[in-house]
Amino acid sequence: MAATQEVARFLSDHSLVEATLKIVVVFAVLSGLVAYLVYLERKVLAFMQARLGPMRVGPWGILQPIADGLKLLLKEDLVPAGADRTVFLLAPVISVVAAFSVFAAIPYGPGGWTITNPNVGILLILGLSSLGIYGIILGGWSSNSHYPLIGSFRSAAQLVSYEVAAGLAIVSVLLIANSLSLVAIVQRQQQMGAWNVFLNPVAFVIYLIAGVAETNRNPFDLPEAESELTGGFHTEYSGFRFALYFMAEYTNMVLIASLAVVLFLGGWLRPFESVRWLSLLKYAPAAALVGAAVFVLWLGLKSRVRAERIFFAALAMGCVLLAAVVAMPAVLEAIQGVFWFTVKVMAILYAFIWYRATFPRYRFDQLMTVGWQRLIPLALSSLIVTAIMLVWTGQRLAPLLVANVLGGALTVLILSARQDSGRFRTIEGATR
Amino acid sequence: MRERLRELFLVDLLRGLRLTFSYQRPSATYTEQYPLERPPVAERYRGAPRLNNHPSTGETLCIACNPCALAYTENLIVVGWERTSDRKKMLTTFTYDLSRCMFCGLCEDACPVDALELTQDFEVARYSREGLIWDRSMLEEGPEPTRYTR
Amino acid sequence: MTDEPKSPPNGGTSDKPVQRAAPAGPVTSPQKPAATSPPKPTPKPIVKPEPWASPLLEALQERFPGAISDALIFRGQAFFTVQKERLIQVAEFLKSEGGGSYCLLTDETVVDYPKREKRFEIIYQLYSFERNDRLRMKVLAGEAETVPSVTAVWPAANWLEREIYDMFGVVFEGHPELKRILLPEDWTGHPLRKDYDILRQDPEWVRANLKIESGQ
Amino acid sequence: MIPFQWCLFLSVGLLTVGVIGVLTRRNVLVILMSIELILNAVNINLVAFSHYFRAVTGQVFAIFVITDAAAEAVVGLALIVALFRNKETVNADEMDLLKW
Amino acid sequence: MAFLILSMAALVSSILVITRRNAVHAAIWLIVALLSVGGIYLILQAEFLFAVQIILYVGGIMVLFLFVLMLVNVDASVRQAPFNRQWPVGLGTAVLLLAEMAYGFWRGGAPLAAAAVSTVAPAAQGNTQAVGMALYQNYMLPVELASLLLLVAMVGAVIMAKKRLG
Amino acid sequence: MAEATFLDSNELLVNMGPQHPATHGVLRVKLRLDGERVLGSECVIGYLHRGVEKIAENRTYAQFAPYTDRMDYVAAVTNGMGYCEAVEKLLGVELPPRAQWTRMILAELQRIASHLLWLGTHALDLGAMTPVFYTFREREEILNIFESYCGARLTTHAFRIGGLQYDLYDEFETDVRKFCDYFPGKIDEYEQLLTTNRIWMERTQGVGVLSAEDAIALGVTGPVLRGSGMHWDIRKAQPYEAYDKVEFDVPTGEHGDTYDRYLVRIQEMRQSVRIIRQCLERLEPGPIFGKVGKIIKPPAGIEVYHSIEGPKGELGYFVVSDGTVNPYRVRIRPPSFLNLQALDKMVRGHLVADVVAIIGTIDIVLGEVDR
Repeated sequence: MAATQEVARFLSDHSLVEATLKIVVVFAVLSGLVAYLVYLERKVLAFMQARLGPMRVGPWGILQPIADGLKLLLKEDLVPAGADRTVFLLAPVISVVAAFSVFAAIPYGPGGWTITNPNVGILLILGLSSLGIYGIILGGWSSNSHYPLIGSFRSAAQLVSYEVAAGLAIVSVLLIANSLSLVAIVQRQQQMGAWNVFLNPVAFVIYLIAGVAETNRNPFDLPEAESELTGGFHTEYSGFRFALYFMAEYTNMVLIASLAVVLFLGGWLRPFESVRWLSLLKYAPAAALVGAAVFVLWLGLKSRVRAERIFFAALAMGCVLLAAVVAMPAVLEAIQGVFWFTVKVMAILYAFIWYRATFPRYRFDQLMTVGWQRLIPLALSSLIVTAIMLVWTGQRLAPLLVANVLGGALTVLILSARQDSGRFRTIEGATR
Repeated sequence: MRERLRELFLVDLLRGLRLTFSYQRPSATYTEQYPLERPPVAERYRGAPRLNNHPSTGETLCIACNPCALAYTENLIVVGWERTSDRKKMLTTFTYDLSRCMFCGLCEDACPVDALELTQDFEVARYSREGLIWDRSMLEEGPEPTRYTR
Repeated sequence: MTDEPKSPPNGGTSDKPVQRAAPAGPVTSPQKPAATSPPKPTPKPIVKPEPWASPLLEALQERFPGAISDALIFRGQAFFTVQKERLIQVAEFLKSEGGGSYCLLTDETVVDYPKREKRFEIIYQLYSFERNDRLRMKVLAGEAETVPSVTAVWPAANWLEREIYDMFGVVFEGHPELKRILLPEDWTGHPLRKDYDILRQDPEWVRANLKIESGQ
Repeated sequence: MIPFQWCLFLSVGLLTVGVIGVLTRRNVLVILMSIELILNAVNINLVAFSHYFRAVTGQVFAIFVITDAAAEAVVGLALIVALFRNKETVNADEMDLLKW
Repeated sequence: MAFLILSMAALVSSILVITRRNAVHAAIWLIVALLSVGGIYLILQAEFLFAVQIILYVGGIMVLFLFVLMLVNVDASVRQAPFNRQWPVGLGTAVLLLAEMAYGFWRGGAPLAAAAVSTVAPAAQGNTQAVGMALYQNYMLPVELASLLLLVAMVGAVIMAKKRLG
Repeated sequence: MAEATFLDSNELLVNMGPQHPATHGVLRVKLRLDGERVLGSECVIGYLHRGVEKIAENRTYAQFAPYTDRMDYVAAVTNGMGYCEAVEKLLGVELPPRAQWTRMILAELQRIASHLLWLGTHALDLGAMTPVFYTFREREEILNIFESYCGARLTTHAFRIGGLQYDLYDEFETDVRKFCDYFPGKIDEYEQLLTTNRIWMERTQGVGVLSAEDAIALGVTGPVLRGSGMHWDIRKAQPYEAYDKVEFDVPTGEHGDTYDRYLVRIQEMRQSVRIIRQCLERLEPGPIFGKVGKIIKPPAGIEVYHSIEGPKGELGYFVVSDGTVNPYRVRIRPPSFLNLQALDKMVRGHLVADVVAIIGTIDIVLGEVDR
């Protein structure tokens, strides 16, 4: 029978095993990264706010994500009365699946460092990630409660609106790269000798802002604005399902960061690849590990608890050993791409956390105004400018950069021309 | 124009970002790891009450005169005494209901002999309401300070 | 609080039972000044309210003959009593420019004298930005009498009059929505009246709504 | 390989289901959804022909159909919103007035 | 094999679409059906169409559907009869249609299948590129018309859904 | 909230509070909405009502003082000061200068502390989560000074009728001076985060506009009134303590919106620092207690109204004596109570999200509203 033969062929296929392995690895790494992203966020936020953050679970609280996860797993899984039970239980799963499945198409490094490389990669990613909306809408709707419903509406409206701006920003990159495949986009940046962020900084800024909005993070975190809506669409969720939403949210953050890196920041490319005297940047992975070792050692020396000192010393030791391994030329060559990719992703994630620590929150109508009346016209103008310059001068760095910056500035000025300029007020004490 | 340019290049937002970034230096951290490091309390702090004994003789300083009980009408201090043979008052019991205390210090002010004192101890939480009613021995010995371990 | 824990039996409850000091008269308020302070009871002779004389008062008396009485001044604070029937006119006059534009109603409250014939003394604290001056206006009202509401003159009186209604049971005529403000709608009694016992705070309500026995 | 007819069978099946939905349901929204089903049946046909006859035209037409579906859905939903605001119902058989 | 699974999924979920009482559930099943159809596109080597299907249909149109579904009060319609009074007529018509189709297959199916070129590897240039070329070279005018159609639809939708002032 | 929220043109009743993260305590606001737009509001208060005025009638004059701390519990020093001054006025007592300067220093510190708490929570309501940590850090310094001075941080019971309970502790002047030196720099930091931030401006400008006429009619006082453009501060208009001997400016807004009220309070903190510096200059050793007897027993039948400029507005005490040791009646004129009355006027026509901003900008403390 043809079907059984097909199945047999499918299974014996070498690439299938490889892909499965990769999927498992990516999933594991991603889950860990997401868990520790929460820890990182809490720590960075705390430091920016003159606090220490989690300190109680493990030395410097590094076991906090595990404790959180355990707590959420052990909590009662509540389904509110009157909820649409099936949909309620299904919604977080949709969110999480949509968030994780997208990572199949992301190139983490050159060659085999990707699960699959479809030639419509970017479209696939956009499509799959837009499925996450269903998790949000259905979760909010099925809770049978007002605040989640409003939260989910806001969330979905926000996602849809900002996807337009992000999509337009991406299109200008596609124009430059001449391909929909993510690998090809990175390779094109390598050929050009310049990352896309230098070709079209305006699009990068737009993408970043829209990305922040799409992940529902401050200053666009209205769906979860606790001072207005308590918890947004996941108000009624608890325990494991809440954890799923949480994971989906942070996975989406990682996704937006990864996409930004691939599209604008040269993916796995090492910075200054073409500059010869900076080629010692090649040793950055080892150096980073040594640096981590020093930092950990310093933490250990500061600690007053004996067990902590031992732990940190061991950790430092491990880092040094790992650095030694990494410093071997073959290994160094192999992990080069992945290392730089990770570094860039972490930098963007850090920026996301940084925004959260700094900015107030927009109001919903203002959020929509920013999306539709600022970002989309700006993205359109950037797209048009890029297209014109590509036809006119070809793919050359300087004209593209200049034209884009000038075009962007002009657009912003035109857009903000209607605003009253008397926004900056000051009050001096008046004696009368 | 200057304003426009500042707005264009997001100067306002960048200034805020710079500020929060600069606060990441370890020296800016303000947290006290409370159970691990006990915060210093001011000398005049009004915390858990104590009934002072004479440092050398160990006899109570309280003369059972009662103004502390009258100073505050929340009725939280009950002084019991009996007359000795020479018609002097002798303190027998002294209860202090911490659950009603608002640590205003009026009773301390009223004490003419420095017997009743609000100490610097601030850990007065108990697991039961009854635990907040302190008798004389508790007031004289003071509460057992909580020890924290990791 | 009625049956407080007594001291143990051997505690000499003989001559001074422990008790709240509330109305107990000359119980010392144990003020212990840190610095030296003379122990004499009255530091200096306290002046009594004196008759108040001012152009404003004359104008008032001229416009509303017989409506103003007991115009006094104490510690630089002038006050007078207005006939209840003329209250709104007087209020409007005081708010107008000719009357000194007392446009800020700082406070409105009641003092309850249950032994008097008209037990409620409603007090309006006025302030004029232009003259930088405060004025106290009083209106007397008996137990079952209503008082005209000044919300039309000073909108600020809205909540203040609701609070008075809540606490004293004085009914204001012409108030847009006179209902309880601080206490629950189904509370009985008006707690700030002098004859409202602080120990009997509607135990029925407490039992019904808080599901506990009244702690008082 | 997949026989050509299978695609056509699937297409017919979806079409029939869609037609049944349009003809029998009361809820206007479900009717709209059934129309989407019909359009998808058409698309499957187009793509199948494009695939088996190695002409890209079928896909191009499918894209036009999707465009049309988007326009139709937007207008249809706007109509439903407007109707609902006035009549408080989404049932097709209650929308029997020529004016509202 | 994959085709069979996907087409069964598409058929079953489409039947569920028209039988569910709750319109939101119907929409969810429609999403499943659309995804299955998208998978069939992938099998038929129309990657671009697959992406368009997911982005536009699943990510766009269906979100809009769900939005409207949740806006209008569905509680009432859940309790009412899902089918209208002339459902036997509708069903009969559909069956008739099916029969007609079957007849068509019976008569014309074989020659059609014979005419179909057996599948070969897709053209060297990507599917996306091919579609794009066709769209912007041969079908320029229809593309413009389609964009006009979208614009008109958008304006119309905004006007219709807008709250009346006053 | 009905399901058809977004389509209905009908009115919709939404309940905010009493358990809501943005109502600053137990305030309940019933909102009448059209979609997300507020048509009207009604405040339901009294969840924290403790009958302070009734308690006062059952306490002696001195015993009531600690209760005043519990009204506006973020500005206990100012509350106590107002009460003590009212009774002192009743008795006709003059304070020695040292007591006056000390009271002014502590009261201004308390004003800063109160404004800091307001700033932090207000920013938090609008989604800026960092300022609250910075402001609490500075507030902590002030509370440390309070603690060193009188032994308590929040409900201080710092003053006694007729003067001060404690003389200043030894390092008081250095502590306060240190605070005055570094605090203005911290205000600059808050301003960097908020004042020029475009999101902050968009959220606050034009929101909750209250004209001066409306403000006066509704009895609004304090920074809210000044934000509406009224140049009125009791410290200037009818000086108490020794406010007539210090120089300071009264900041006033122009537009009467949330942003102006924010600017007014920021400026007030700077002015408070200025006052504190002057007070420190004048602080000289001397007695700290006026001529008050051990038993406070004013003659019968006199009454006095005394008001001070609290951090939230005019804080007035109306004390009536009947010749016993207990006051016959103590009426407290809470600024928050009357300011809250203006909420309805301010929220009309705005969005639900603005209600949060407006409640924050009035700076209410429910302990004071309900007493």
